[in-house]
Amino acid sequence: MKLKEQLLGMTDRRSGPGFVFFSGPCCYSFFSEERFFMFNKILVANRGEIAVRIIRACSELDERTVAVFSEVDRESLHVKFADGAICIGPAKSSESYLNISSLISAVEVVDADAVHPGYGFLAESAAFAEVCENSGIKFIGPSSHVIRLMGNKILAKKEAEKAGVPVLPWSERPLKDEKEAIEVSREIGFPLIIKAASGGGGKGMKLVHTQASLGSAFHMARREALGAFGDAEVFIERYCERPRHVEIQVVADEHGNVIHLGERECSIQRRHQKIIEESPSPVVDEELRKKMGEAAVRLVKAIGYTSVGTVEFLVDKDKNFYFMEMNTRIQVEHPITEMVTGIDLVKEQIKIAAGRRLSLKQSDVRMKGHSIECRINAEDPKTFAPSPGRITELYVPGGPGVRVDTAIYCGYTVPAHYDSLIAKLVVHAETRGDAIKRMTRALEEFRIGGIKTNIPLHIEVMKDHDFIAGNINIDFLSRFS
Amino acid sequence: MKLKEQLLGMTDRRSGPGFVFFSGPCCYSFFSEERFFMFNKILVANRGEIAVRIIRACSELDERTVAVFSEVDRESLHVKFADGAICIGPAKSSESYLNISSLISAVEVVDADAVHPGYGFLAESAAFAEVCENSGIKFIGPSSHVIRLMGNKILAKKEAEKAGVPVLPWSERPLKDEKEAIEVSREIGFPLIIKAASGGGGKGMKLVHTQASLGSAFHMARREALGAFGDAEVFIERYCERPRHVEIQVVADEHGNVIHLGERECSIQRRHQKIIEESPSPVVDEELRKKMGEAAVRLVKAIGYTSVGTVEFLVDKDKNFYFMEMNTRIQVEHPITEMVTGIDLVKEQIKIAAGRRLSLKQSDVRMKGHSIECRINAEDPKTFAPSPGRITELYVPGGPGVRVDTAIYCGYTVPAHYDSLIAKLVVHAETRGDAIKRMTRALEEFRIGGIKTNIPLHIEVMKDHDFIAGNINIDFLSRFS
Amino acid sequence: MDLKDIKALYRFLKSTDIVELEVEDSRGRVRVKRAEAVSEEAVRIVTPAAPVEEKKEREEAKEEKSNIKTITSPMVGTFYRAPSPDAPPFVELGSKVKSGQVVCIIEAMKIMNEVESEFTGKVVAVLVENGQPVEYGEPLFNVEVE
Amino acid sequence: MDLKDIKALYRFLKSTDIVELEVEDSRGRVRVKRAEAVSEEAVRIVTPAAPVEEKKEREEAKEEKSNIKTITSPMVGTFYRAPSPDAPPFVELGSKVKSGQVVCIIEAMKIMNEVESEFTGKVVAVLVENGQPVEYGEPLFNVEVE
Repeated sequence: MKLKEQLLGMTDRRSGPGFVFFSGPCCYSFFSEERFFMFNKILVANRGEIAVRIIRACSELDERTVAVFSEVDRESLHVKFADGAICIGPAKSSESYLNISSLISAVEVVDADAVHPGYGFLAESAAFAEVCENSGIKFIGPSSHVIRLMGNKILAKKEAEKAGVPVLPWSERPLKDEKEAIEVSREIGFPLIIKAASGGGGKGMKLVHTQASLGSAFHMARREALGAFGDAEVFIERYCERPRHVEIQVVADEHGNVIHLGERECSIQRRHQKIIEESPSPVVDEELRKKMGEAAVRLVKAIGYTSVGTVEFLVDKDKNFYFMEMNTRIQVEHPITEMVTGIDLVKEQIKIAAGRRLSLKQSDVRMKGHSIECRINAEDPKTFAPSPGRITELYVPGGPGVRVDTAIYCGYTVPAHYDSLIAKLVVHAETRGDAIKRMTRALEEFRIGGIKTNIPLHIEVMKDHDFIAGNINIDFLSRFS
Repeated sequence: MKLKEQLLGMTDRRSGPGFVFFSGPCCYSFFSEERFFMFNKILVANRGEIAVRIIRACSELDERTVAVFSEVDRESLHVKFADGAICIGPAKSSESYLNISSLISAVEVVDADAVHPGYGFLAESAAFAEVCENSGIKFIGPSSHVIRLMGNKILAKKEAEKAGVPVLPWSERPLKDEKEAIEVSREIGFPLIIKAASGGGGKGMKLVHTQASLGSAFHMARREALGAFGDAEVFIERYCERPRHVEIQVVADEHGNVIHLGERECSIQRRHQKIIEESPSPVVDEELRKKMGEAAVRLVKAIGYTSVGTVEFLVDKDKNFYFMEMNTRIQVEHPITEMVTGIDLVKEQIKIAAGRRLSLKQSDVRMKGHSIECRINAEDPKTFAPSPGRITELYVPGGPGVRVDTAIYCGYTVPAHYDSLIAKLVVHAETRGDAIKRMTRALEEFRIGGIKTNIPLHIEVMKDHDFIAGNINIDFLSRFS
Repeated sequence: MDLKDIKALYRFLKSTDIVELEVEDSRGRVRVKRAEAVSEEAVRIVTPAAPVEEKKEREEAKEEKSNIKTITSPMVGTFYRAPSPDAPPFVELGSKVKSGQVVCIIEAMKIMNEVESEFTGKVVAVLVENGQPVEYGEPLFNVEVE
Repeated sequence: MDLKDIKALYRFLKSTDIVELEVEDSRGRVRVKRAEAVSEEAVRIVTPAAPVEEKKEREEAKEEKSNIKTITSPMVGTFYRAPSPDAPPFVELGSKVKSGQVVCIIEAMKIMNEVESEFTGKVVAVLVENGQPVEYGEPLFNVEVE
């Protein structure tokens, strides 16, 4: 795979897994007369299923793509599907997918003018977004300023409060010392949570039940925060017992138009990692959806956010909702929103980055039916140990209402170096009950040989009485281990 | 594969292609308390993708299925996916899938109480439906009476006229002799078409341009009709030049409720075989849709039709529409209607057969977005010669808005004995333009190694200016050969 | 695998000229390297596990060579060994049958279809219970041909 | 596979002149080496798949045996053979290079990164044109080591 050949013969790169593609010239040449290029080339700064997802969106928009890959990803599907590809480093992410200078250099040598960061890796790196901004490269996402603002949980909470979005009672500032922590704890009460200002996604949290343990927990939290995020700032927040995790998808263009696309229920988690998501949520009614949606839109407008994004909330048993954090990128679970709204979020994101106006008003958004996503991980379903290796057999389910987003193919080797997510199985049906049945059917059809996956766990959940009844919260999965 | 083992161990039959299924007991046991069985077991009297489609619908409805297979279909996907399976004869369809006594006998020995005929084979056999009715087996489709009525094109046209559905000027009776044919031709004018009363789907037609050739054409048509359908009755109809083929999907329950689900544009045909279908049609506007839909519903109500069905029309360049025939079964192209309406037609069909009422009113039906289906055939894209054989490589496209209905898997051998349709690639997107782009992208991802397919032809069509502009009629494909 | 196993394996290897051995499981990888030996016999490489089809072929081959023939069901239906519930079976284990002789009945759609033997010989196996459903092509009897 | 199996396998191998056997499953990889000729040629049956890695290994093996070493690009960037447009190239075809000597520049993000040879020897091939983009790991020069 010579870079020069790729750069010359862009249209010939669309070759399939394992064998050469047989069709004639690609669509670009045909549509060239009428094509309006939003970008010259988009560099997809990611791997796996999200890289494939982005390349598919670009292909449908007639935008040309360049994939990046580490040495172990040479045979990956995103490399095969993109119009061009460039090796950016060795397997270790810090030297390839997380290497900002390597990526920027790749953008320059392939003559790209935009970067799509996907999720994970550099998607929420304000530094990366900033380098892009300073290099005249369009970062397909919000501004570095907003990423940085929402990346700090203390600043984010303050913005939410300013925008009139409910938050859980909290210290309202970073805590300097143990004494301050004890003072604050008197107002907030126990149990409480100590969180890292630079944490997020459940990382860097300490649950404290009594004042006796507050001191040591405070010091430990600071030490861990410094180690993990290079920032010792922590704050205190009231603990919300067995909450649901519900998030609102927002879409904002660069002309001040902001809409929300309803909620996603993400309470089925293992160690703060979402495993199963659905939309709509079984607890959110039209009124609550309106309130949460409007709150999310207020925050987005207040901070001047553009691109697609997600405002995460905790919902307690009395249907009170509290701002938790904002994810300034496309989410893993975006397909379920696409299924119920019929809107292609990745295409929207690219169009917004090109300066286009939203084509929809809030009143045009209609949620139809019910969608569920199961994250298929390469892991032992009992021990949750990662299970990389070669895929020797593959049957991907199909038929009505089934969507599979994956980068695997028969013969592909799942590398040990990256996230264990290998496929997203998404279904859509008229009702939640129908969607659960459809998911069960699709999971039972799915065959991945050569590695272990968590498909059996998903089947168990789909047959669980509480899940079927919608009785779920973030502790739901604990009884499955 | 011992029948007895299958019948005993129904829940263990859900094994995958190539390797053993790893999950625990199937959903039946779990749901048994709350499950309402519509039928004891449904025998799926078909093969290929439609058998898989029906089994998937049954599985999602918690209905148990028994597959039937000929000796060459032992390793077919429908056999692997059904709860049970039974060999009904040798490869030759007349001795297996078309063998009524073998099928009825299979129903009896497996203790099924309903039969789903799919499409093709015995789906429109009034005789088969009648035997089922007389044996106390529920035929999942309309009554044998209605099948017989619509199977005769002369009676069907008369019913349409009675119901106030427009028809092309025609002889209004079977023609006894050449003299009568000449008389009728004076009223109707040339060019005209001679059609067989028992024909259908484009079979048994003669186009006549001048009176000079009418006599010989008349005799030839009678001779051919007798040979092909065992019935020499023919009639004359005005020829409609370069029409579009547009059909209306209807759904009718056993309680007199009838709705239509809009139209399907099926003008892209090769030798009267549909290749590409889409919904909505690029020429049908809201007004025409309403008129055609109401006409179809009138006919359905007039003849007392129940189950899902399709009323086919020719639409001329001035948007006049004329009844052509009615298909009294589920159609190959039903998925595009499912994509735009969100309604699962096969589930509806089964529920109707179980006596359930339609849950939707006409005003609840909303068409959203645009859907296209490409029929993937195992054939040489240039010569159209069938290309059976072993599938050595397979990559099935996925991602947003892509649905694949197929019975193939990697390692499967496409037998030479049956129809060459091996997969239906269906896309759904917000607009027709988006759907064409999405179909192109999906076709370019699709890889089927070991046999030839018509995928390259489909890619050509998707890039054709006239297709993109919606300028299509039933002669469209002729310039692609 | 513990020390005992390893010792046993070593004792065995010592008695051979194997200089390298690699085993991996399950169902994967065997590697053997011997010191150079001289033998003129042909090398036969059997590739593993060509599943169903090959087995079937082999079975058929075996059948052809042996004098055991199988009577199969010509249709889907219910298998009956006797013309009526109280009548004796058409054939018993060990019975002699002639080509054309009725050996059982398959009931299909309330019609009793007599099945005739294509072979002359001795019934050596009855493969289906009386009253059981059978599918097309299902083996019913084995007959040892003279 | 237990000792019994290994013994059975060995009995078979003993009856042959196979000196090396490698089996892997399922449906993949069989490798047999017979004593036969004194020439070291092996019977190599290459079952499909795993092309890239194997090829790479073989290439590496070849490289190791030969004295031709390759200098590869340590980063993505633009390849320059000289420190400035009018300066002479760092190395020419046939130049002697020493380990640690600068052989080219890769420009990445406007920064000129000097690439040093890891080998001492003679440049026998220049693999990229001046001013061309290169990816990580792309071969730049072949060096014949003494």
